[in-house]
Amino acid sequence: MQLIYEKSTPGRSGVKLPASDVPAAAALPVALLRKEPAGLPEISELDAVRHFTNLSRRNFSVDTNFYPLGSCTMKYNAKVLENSAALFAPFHPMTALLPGGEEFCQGTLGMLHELGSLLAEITGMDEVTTQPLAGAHGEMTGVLLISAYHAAKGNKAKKKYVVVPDSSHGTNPASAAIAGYEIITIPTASYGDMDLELFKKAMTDEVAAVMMTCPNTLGLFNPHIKEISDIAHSYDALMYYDGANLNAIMGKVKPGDVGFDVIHMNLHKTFGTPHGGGGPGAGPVGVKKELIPFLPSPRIVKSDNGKLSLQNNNKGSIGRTANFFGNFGVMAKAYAYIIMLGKEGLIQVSEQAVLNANYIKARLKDWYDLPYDMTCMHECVFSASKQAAKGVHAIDIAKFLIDKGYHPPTVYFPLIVKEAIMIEPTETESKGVMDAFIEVMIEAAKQAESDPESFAAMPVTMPVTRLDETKAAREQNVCCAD
Amino acid sequence: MQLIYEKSTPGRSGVKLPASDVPAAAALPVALLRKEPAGLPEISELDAVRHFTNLSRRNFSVDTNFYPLGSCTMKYNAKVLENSAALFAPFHPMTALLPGGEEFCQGTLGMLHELGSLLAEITGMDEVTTQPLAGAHGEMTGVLLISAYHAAKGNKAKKKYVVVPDSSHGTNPASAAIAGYEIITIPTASYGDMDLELFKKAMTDEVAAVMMTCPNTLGLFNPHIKEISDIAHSYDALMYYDGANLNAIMGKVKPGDVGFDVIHMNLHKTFGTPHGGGGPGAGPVGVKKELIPFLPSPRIVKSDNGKLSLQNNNKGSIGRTANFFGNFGVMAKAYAYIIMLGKEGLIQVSEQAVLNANYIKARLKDWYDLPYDMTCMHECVFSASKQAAKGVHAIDIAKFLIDKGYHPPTVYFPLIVKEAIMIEPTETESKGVMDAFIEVMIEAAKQAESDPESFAAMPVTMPVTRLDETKAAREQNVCCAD
Amino acid sequence: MSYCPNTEKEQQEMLSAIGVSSVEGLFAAIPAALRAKHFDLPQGMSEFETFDRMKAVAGKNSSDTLNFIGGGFYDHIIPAAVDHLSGRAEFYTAYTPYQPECSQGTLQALFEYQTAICRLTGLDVSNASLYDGATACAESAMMALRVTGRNRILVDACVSPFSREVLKTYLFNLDVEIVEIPQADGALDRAGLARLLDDTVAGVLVQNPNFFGTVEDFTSLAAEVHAKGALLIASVYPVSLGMLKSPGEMGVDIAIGDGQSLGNPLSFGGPSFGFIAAKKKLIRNMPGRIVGETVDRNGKRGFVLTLQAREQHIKRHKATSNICSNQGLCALRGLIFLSTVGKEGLKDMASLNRDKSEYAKSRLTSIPGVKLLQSGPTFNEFTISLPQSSQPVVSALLKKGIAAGVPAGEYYNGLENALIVTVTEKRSKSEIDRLAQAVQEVLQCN
Amino acid sequence: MSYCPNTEKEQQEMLSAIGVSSVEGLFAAIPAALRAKHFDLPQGMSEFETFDRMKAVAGKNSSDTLNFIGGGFYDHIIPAAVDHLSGRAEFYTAYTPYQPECSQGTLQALFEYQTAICRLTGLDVSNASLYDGATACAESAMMALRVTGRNRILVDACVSPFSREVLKTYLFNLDVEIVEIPQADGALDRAGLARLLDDTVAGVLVQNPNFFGTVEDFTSLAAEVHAKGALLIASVYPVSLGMLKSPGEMGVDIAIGDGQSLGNPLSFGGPSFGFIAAKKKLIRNMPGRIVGETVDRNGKRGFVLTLQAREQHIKRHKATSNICSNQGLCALRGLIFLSTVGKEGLKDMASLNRDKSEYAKSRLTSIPGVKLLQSGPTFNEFTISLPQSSQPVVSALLKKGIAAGVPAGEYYNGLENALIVTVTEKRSKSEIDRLAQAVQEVLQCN
Ligand SMILES: Cc1ncc(COP(=O)(O)O)c(C=O)c1O
Ligand SMILES: Cc1ncc(COP(=O)(O)O)c(C=O)c1O
Repeated sequence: MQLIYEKSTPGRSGVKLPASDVPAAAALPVALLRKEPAGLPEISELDAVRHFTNLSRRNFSVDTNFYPLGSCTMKYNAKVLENSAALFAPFHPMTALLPGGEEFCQGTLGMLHELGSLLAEITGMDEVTTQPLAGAHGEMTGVLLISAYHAAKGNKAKKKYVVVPDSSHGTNPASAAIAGYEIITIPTASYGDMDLELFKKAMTDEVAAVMMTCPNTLGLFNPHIKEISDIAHSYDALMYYDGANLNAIMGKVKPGDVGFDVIHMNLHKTFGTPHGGGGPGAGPVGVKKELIPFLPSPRIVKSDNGKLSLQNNNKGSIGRTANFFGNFGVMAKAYAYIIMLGKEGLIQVSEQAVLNANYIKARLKDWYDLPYDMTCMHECVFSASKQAAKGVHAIDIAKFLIDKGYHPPTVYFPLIVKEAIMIEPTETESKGVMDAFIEVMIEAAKQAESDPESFAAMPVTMPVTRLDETKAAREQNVCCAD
Repeated sequence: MQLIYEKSTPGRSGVKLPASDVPAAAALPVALLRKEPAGLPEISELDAVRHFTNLSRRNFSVDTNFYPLGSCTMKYNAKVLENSAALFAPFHPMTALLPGGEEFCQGTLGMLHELGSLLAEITGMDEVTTQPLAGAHGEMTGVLLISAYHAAKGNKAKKKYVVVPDSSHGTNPASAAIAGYEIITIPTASYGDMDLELFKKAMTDEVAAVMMTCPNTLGLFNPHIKEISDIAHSYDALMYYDGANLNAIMGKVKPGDVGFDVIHMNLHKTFGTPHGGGGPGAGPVGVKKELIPFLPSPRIVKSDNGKLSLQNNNKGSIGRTANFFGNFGVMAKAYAYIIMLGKEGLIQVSEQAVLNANYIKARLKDWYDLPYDMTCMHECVFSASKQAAKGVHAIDIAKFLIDKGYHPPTVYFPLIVKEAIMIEPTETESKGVMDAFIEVMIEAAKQAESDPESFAAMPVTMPVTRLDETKAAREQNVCCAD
Repeated sequence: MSYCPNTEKEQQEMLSAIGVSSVEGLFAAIPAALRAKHFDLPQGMSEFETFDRMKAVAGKNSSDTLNFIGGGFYDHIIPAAVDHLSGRAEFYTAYTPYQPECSQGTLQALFEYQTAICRLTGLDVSNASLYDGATACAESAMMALRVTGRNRILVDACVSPFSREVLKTYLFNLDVEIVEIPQADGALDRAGLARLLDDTVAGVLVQNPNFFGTVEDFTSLAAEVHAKGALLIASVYPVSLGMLKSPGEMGVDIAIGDGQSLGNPLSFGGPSFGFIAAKKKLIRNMPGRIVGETVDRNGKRGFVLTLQAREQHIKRHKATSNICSNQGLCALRGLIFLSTVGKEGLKDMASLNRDKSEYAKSRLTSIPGVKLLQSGPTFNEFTISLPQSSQPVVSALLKKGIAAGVPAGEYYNGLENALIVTVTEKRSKSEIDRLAQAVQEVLQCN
Repeated sequence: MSYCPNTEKEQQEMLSAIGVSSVEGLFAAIPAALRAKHFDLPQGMSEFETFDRMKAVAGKNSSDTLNFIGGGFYDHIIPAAVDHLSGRAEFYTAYTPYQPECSQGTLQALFEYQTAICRLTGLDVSNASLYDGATACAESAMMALRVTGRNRILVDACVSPFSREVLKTYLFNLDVEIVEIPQADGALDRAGLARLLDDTVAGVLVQNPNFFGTVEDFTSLAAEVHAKGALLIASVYPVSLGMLKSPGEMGVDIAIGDGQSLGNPLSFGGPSFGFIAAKKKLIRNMPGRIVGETVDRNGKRGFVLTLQAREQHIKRHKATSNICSNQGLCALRGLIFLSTVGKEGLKDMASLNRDKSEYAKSRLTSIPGVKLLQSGPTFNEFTISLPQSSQPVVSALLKKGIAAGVPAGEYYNGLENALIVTVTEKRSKSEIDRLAQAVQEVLQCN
């Protein structure tokens, strides 16, 4: 397909603007003006509509394909959530920051406050800030909170390290690094969890925090989690919970109850908001009491008479982490999701997510290597090592699936599993859909035996075949020349 | 793709209903109840979303493909029109019919009234009813009005015939037949218009109406149109204008000025409302003064103080032609379209529609036979007779185009042109799009010379190849067995 | 804004390819004397101003009226997915699927729609939609005339007055006699009908639930009608078919109705869609488009428009109907509605409607002087008799923001005190209580 | 409603395939002592009730305030096509395009987005979006630190206070000194900056138009900054780039900003997107995802995520940023906005903004006692000085339904009387007149 710039014709125009009803202003000095208008598309509205409609048709998506992308929780995004968020389109965030402005924003401030309370109850935390804009942003916010906590105790200089298991998501160490910490990585033991002995050895007074997700990225719930957090606390290290995998445990166990002090949630995973082809998400952060003083400002507080207001002058606050109040539109969807599903609905979400993952695991384990063969939570991680021995790698199986109309699972993550194939069906998929997927996975395994060479050419049903990534990285052609 | 019924699983359910807040009623007598619930789909909301999203992807459409389907005016449907119509979703039509109810519907009644005035000005008519639901419905309404006119003059028995040219759309005679008339068909002369001499011979006092479209379905404007209407009027036959081709002449000539007494408009053609895969459209009917007393009831009238009200007791009215006030949502879009484009915009529409059609005609006439080679209006009609001689028929060229990503022009209509290929680009297509289409049409012509056999297998890029229409008609499998 | 994309330069290039010097030259065939003398339309505006204007128009209707009115259009829930899916551009910006290979989306959806209508009505064949419920009445009557070759239609006066009016309009010039059977306490006068039923009758048209909301069983009627060689036509309210005996089960020959209640917004009366279903043997007399299943050259299932020889574009004045554009997108909405609400869902929805309506019935009929008109059962609509004319009551309640019902007296002589009240699943108990309260107050004041 | 589709029967079948007897059995790894003791959430409800609740929430905000506030988010027109196209399910329900063959839609769109950002800013490379304008400031500063290996950042106090706050939050634990240059009459104090600029400085951060609305030319500044081996970072307002000299033309090294004004609704502050563009040589230090052009095995053009070795999922704590999910869909909206408004359109839109703003400026500064704060030119935002504290004036006007501007005193000591007023193309002359009238009235009353 042509680029939209290649469809331009000089002088063609799209949307018409309102005519001016005021006098034209005197021109600005030339030094302040650009020489040429920016080389934006010159196309009609129909050209734009056709271009983007046809572009969209070149994507797989949840609404068109089963999308069992591990760690991403690609559940169905209910359409009523989209409609709900649209209700808030006209509200300017600055209104709330004007003197007397909160009065005019009681709906939006109230929703954020209530969402915080709901998330706190779900995770067992004492207060939630809705400011962070995605999971990684929440992580950074969370680690900064931990750092502020240590600083307030006079331990800023002493606390130098953040401990993460080697199965952790890359954002965990990356976020901790921005927050100024060095990283200690703990290997995973044969039982699929962070090696407890090595962890114990690594712990010292210099550790500021331990960042974990539980279930971890292998989909396993760590039964020693309380012991780990007790150990951490004994060194005055705080426990950070990466909430990306919260979809597995709602109503079953609360991070706050097992010793976690800080948590971020990926509303775009657990709470049914769409992923948008990469974003936006939202990454609210929940904390235990001790950390409340450090939360980002402004904080939304509710007075006894139910009025919401903004508190800007939190003394110990780590400050602002984003422009305004976070990705409000995303939170509106998550809020609608939570009140719609309610208590029983959310428990069912986790139960069915876990049931679905275990079903796929059970059905495929005769065909694919299962490095950690225990009951999984919401996702299961296979290895294509058997197939790789024949020359068919995880990526080849992924391309096979594309040709069959399935979005591939996550491959090559977590990094600790060779040839990883990480499958997360989510609770919104039915047995029928999974059975069809399982058949195709089995077909792939058989074909890897019988005809391993055939994989190299795949996929053949897409607008492009496999792409030359090296060329892309070498040429760095990231912008179309004007 | 599976049928949605084939995706059902007993017990699966989709959207949840609100819980009841009232006591359960006593059951109805068994004789009034159905034995089994209707065999509707039992699927999840996600199943439904995926099913219909994927189904939609099996269509060509204006938003994805150039769609030069002659006589259908497949112009771009501006997105703001969709948003505009949605504003009126909550209004119950019965409200306006309650005693005192008009007061609560001044917006919707006012819009219908103003739309009527705008359409009257565009077409040169004195009043417009917005009740008819599509073009053919407008035709029937229009002919009934004509019949009421004759009846009021005591000529009901005498007036037996409606005259139509053989190039007319099938709905014209079909609508006249419902209105109780017999049809006289006039052949087209070599100059592309209704044969004037034969027309004169056919005219008698028994003719109730002459139904024409101008430009006609060959895309030609009849320069004798005034003469024709004068002749018709001399027999007290009224002139009916099929407004399907109005897109060619806005601001240039008004049907009312050239002697037409009744007109229907296809809002879904000229006024930018989408075709919906077959409907809904809207077919308002405009009339000259003499016919106003017969208009369908209720009529929307505006008093001197600007208040709108409904007039139900029109003595001579032909009565109600549809449930309420017509396809209101479609009219909201057409109204928005007209006020958005305005006077200059609508003139430009017709000019550019005609320019585009003539451009395609000029560029293709060396390749395809042009049975009536004169300046066309908004569409041009070729014949694939040259190609047919090689065994490549209009339908084969259509399938060739499908494989190239173009929706085919209308083929085999008008019936008077053998192997007709009727191309209507509309004004919203750019030269670039048309040039690409022209190249592909030329390629088809060349390939018809060089490799006529190759066409039989086309199309090959679609979910299905050519379908067995005979089998469909024979088996009459129009409903999936339960 | 004209949405005309070509630049001045392109227009020049096109003109020279054509060989004329100006666009005006292309209009030379229109004699000067016939040219438009004025074209008094307003100046155009941007889409933003347009949308503001449309909001202003909508703002002139009152939007917070509490609805207890039906009369053919019903305020039902519409799952959010209906808008999203029918809003797929490939559905709504396509034309009638005349080229089947590139229209399988629309064609399969319409086949599924036809199936849903057949299953709901308990009949064998359905078309791909008609304009609305009222015109469907007319089409079904014309079908009966064609099938039987007779020329009398009997119509129960309990059929919607709008449908009956449209029927009369359609048949006015056709040599047909339409005979109305006056209503009896809001139900079909069976004895009255029996007196008129003979072998000159082409069809008998009834409605269930009828305009007063009364639910009837037409099984025995069907037998009587068939005994005279006539067809029984029933107009039905599709949501009620979640619960009520289907036309097919009653022996009805042709079922019709308005599909608005299936996922189409009220939208001041349209667009909605008409549906028509019939026994298999009537298929060649059906009006409008029909989608049929077939196979492609590789034996793969596919769908096409079929039996087109019935239609105007082939048969011209001999066609079964003049209909061309139908209400396809609304029918698609109906299908999506039925698919998302689902088999059990429609049943539950029907129960919810009846429960709410029965609650309202008990609340309203406990107001002194208010009685129920019909003796038979009802679905979600019922008719009460007030101690005074219902018209001023309705208009007084409207001013209080409640559309309390449809005054039957507007459509039936002798029923000036009657009020037809509709209660859908969208009305809450407290809203119903508010209605009862308000009716009582207004009655006390008058 | 849980949107969990499996029936009881299917669940049983799945459990037996797994070999456990109950779903609870799957949670056996969670020790009993750790189980949730309460889960006090409300009962669920249907989507219809949910939507009603959401409408009630939105209804508690006042929706008819006339907006003259900006401060980083701007009330611009959004072509209807933006919602329709970004609302295509294939765009919004997809994940990050890690599998390029089945994600060419998103990938090509992001490549086109990157191109639009490069062309707008006059720079060579862009990423595929950051969270917002404020976090983009922080990312750009971290980029300067990495590139130069130095540890001081100079920041003009005229940069949005929110951006400066976020910058401080991000850099708090990194061994970095952030030095603010106090504003001078709403513009950069160039002498003040020159005094601080030396070869310990990694980057200088400015904004154009700045928080007061002042428009500046940073061309000479860029030369000065480069002379010290530092990078010049400019935060820009994309709509203004329809008119104003681009960062590239000024010699800026990194341009950043918030993309809300490009087709994203105000939505109480988000989601919007941050953009970042830079000179080509800085590409390996860019944060976030980048889409690059390449070819497939048949030599056909295609797009992939590229230079992933910069990113956290490969480099972990050594990554250029921790960002993973970005704001892709908002960036897509930005691209669609720029494509439908187009080259000339953005220019015209910029003019319209300035014309309206200049009109408002002249109206407001003709009120006795009201003066303009800045001496330099402005775009669509300007700062006036009132004869009294602006805070009570703003709150009095809010009660009259007008958000008249942002009181600068909330963010700058000594500017208690200053009011920053924003006027976009959406404000009509009569609305501006209403503002001027209302300001005059309030000033007279106080
Ligand atoms: C386990 C885990 N942690 C953290 C993240 C980061 O979340 P986000 O992409 O919202 O920044 C992800 C996202 O993929 C994840 O899977
Ligand atoms: C020339 C002409 N007349 C009449 C009609 C009938 O209009 P409708 O489909 O709206 O009933 C059409 C539609 O195709 C047409 O092209």
